Amino acid sequence: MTLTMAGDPLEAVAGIEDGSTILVGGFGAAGEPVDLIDALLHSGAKDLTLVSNNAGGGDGGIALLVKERRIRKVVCSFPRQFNSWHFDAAYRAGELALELVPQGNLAERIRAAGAGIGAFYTPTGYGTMLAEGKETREIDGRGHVLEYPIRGDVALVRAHLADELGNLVYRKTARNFGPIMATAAARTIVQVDDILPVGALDPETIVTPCIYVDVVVRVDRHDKVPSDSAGGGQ
Amino acid sequence: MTLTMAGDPLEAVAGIEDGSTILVGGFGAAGEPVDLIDALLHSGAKDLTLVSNNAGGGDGGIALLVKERRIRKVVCSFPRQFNSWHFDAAYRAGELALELVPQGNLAERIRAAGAGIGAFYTPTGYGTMLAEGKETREIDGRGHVLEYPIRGDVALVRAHLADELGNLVYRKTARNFGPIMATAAARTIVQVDDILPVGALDPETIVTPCIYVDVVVRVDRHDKVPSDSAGGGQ
Amino acid sequence: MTSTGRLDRDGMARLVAADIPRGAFVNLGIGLPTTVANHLSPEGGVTLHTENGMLGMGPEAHGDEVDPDLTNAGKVPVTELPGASYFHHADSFAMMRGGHLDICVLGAYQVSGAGDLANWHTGKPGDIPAVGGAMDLALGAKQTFVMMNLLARDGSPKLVPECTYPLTALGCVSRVYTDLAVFLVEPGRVVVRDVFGTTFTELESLVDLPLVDGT
Amino acid sequence: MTSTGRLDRDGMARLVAADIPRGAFVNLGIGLPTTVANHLSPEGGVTLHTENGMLGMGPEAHGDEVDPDLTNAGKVPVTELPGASYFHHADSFAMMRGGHLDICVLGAYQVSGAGDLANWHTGKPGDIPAVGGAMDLALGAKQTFVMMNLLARDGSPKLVPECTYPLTALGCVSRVYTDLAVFLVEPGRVVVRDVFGTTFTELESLVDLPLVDGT
Repeated sequence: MTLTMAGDPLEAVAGIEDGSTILVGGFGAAGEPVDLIDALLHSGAKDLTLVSNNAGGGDGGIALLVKERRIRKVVCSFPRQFNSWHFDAAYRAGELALELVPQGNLAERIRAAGAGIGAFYTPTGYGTMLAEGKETREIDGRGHVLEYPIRGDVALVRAHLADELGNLVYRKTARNFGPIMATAAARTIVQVDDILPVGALDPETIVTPCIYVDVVVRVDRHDKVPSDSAGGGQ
Repeated sequence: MTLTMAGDPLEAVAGIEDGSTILVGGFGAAGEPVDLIDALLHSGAKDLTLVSNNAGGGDGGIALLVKERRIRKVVCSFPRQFNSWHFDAAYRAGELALELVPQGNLAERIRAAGAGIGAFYTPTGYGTMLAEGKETREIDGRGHVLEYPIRGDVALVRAHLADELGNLVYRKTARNFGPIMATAAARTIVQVDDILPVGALDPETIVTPCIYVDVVVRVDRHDKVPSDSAGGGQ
Repeated sequence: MTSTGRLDRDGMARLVAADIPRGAFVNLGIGLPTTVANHLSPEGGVTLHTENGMLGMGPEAHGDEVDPDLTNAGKVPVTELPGASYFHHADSFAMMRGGHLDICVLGAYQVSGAGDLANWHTGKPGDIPAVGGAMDLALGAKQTFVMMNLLARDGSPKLVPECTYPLTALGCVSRVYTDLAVFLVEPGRVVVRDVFGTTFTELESLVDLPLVDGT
Repeated sequence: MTSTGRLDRDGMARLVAADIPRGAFVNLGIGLPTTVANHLSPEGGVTLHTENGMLGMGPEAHGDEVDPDLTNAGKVPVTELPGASYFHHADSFAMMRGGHLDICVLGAYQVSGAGDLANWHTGKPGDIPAVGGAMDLALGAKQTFVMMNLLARDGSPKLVPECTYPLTALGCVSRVYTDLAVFLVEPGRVVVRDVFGTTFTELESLVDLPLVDGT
């Protein structure tokens, strides 16, 4: 319940144990906590279960965790992409388990974990191979599948700004999974572009209240955002 | 799918049919769409099911709908209050049905309706008289109750500002049930303090996207808000 | 409507765009459906949703407009229109799954006469599956339109009595826009609304389904 | 801790406040629990949640501070502290129900030795029930503290072998602060941590439960 301000990403991810389930935010590059993922790689943690929309592409970030066989299972909606060669190789070699989850079920299951929902019925997936073996029920004449929460030991999230209490705001579609993952992990570690004094964020606009945040680390952006929208405040 | 800008509250609530289920926002006076409720009273609609956190107090608003026996059933978490004499009288006379719902289940069931969730398991209420007759299940060693969505034919919501597309922002704790009720009704009617041009609301701060809004009506505030926080923008 | 020639991809996109009513909220799937946006005029008041968390999406971004924090569901940089809003993934999929979008447009491997859709997985051994938001979109919108060529590369029809590819969702498709015809999938029947460079009789011989002539 | 006198309401509130750790996120129920806020210092870094949609709630508002859009769960006008945030009711109850609050403090009609709570309904015929957020709060917080007088007006103990009033939630209470003693509700036993103006032996005669002396 006390916020830690980490000096660098390596300090931020310190203590992540082998065998942990890690929720990693981002949709493609937008909102991906790249520096936290790199730090996780350097930390040496292994036998990880990764929960993320994608399973990495190219030769950096999540793809390197996959290449180094630090991940034993991926829970995601869209592992295959044009440059997912490390995922493809590990999966085809039988060295990486995959739980493929429809994107909306992934989001709702993560939310359910954060919101204390034991399980929920959804029409998504009903009658498809992704519902095989799952409990089903007809509700109002429509087939539904019973889905359970997805909890993390750790969430790695990227936000735009934090205040010194750990309240967060995001930028544009980089918001994506961050706000729900922050609620669903025992420990939420957040990479931000900047940290502002308490009171600098408008209380009406805070997306992730500080109660969900355990560790914050400031990392300068490597990429360029258009100058008219890079603003400090909201 | 086309937004209507109503000239006054009576026009805004026109067409609400007898027997409708009406979701009414507000927690006490904060966020209560008082002018829409008054207009509903004048409209003459009857045999209504009311879904709201409270069941009215004093001699105005919801309490008058109750007094006039326009409501046949109330679904709420907290009907009894120091000045709920009209509710108390109607209920004791057996002329008003009550479905008492724990506040969190009320909120989550309304959200479920808007989010396309067929039903969900929650620990809240397990083992109590409010779960009598409901399906239960043990999940991870904890008792859960199965709860179903609450949908409205109409939602009456009060927000702070709308833009001309129907995007909404709220003020402080007046936000309460508005954002979820707006998602859960076939027709969402919103009373706002002011209507701004498109683009005047920061896209990062919009709480209710315009897709959820069908009718907007501007009504000057009757009450006074502190001058340092009555601002037009966000 | 009948036409002298088979529609090209652009022609199909133009036709879908023309059928989207004024003021509709629409999600355009990755690939061919994305091109429908090129034929929507600002005056039409159609609002685009992208499942990665935005309503009011603008055209693709170029040059200095490119913002790494602003992409569509295909991870392509896009722009923001006035009146746009952002939300997180659970809220975005709640919008889709709760039935709030008027129309979604998807590509397909196969559509059945009952409106079943197969568009996410070939089912071939060795193929790595990826589903994304396809199952949520197909079921969530008030109407699901499919855009595809009527015939696969091997000449077999993609409008079928029953899908042989793994299913995306049951009974979700209401219209199929193809290069040769537009099909309305109605309860118990499939109506041919338009033909392009072909005839109703020729379609009947191409497709292994009873068709109703609505041209 | 032992004390020479029975605690008054203010003394109970002071004791609860002193037991709330630095940096905790806390919800204070309506009535007696609300008064705990008077004994929390700004330096303690305790953040108050109110279930009607706010984290970082400040003290009661007076005079020009009163804002009809800013109230607590008891519908009393309150103020906003720096670093506060607002959210809608589903998000607010998700915060409670998801186990994110460290402590909630509630009043009670009865608490059982197993930590069952009864605090929302007398169960008398003719009484109109109202539950509000009591069931969500009791189950949702990491720890649920109860504040109450140990004896009802008729002299019967409110710490009981089994609740006779309608239940709020099963096995949720971990501590009971009363005017005569503080009880720790642990698996299989109830420990008396402090007594006020009484003795452990006297408590044993007042309460129809086996007690463990932890004073």
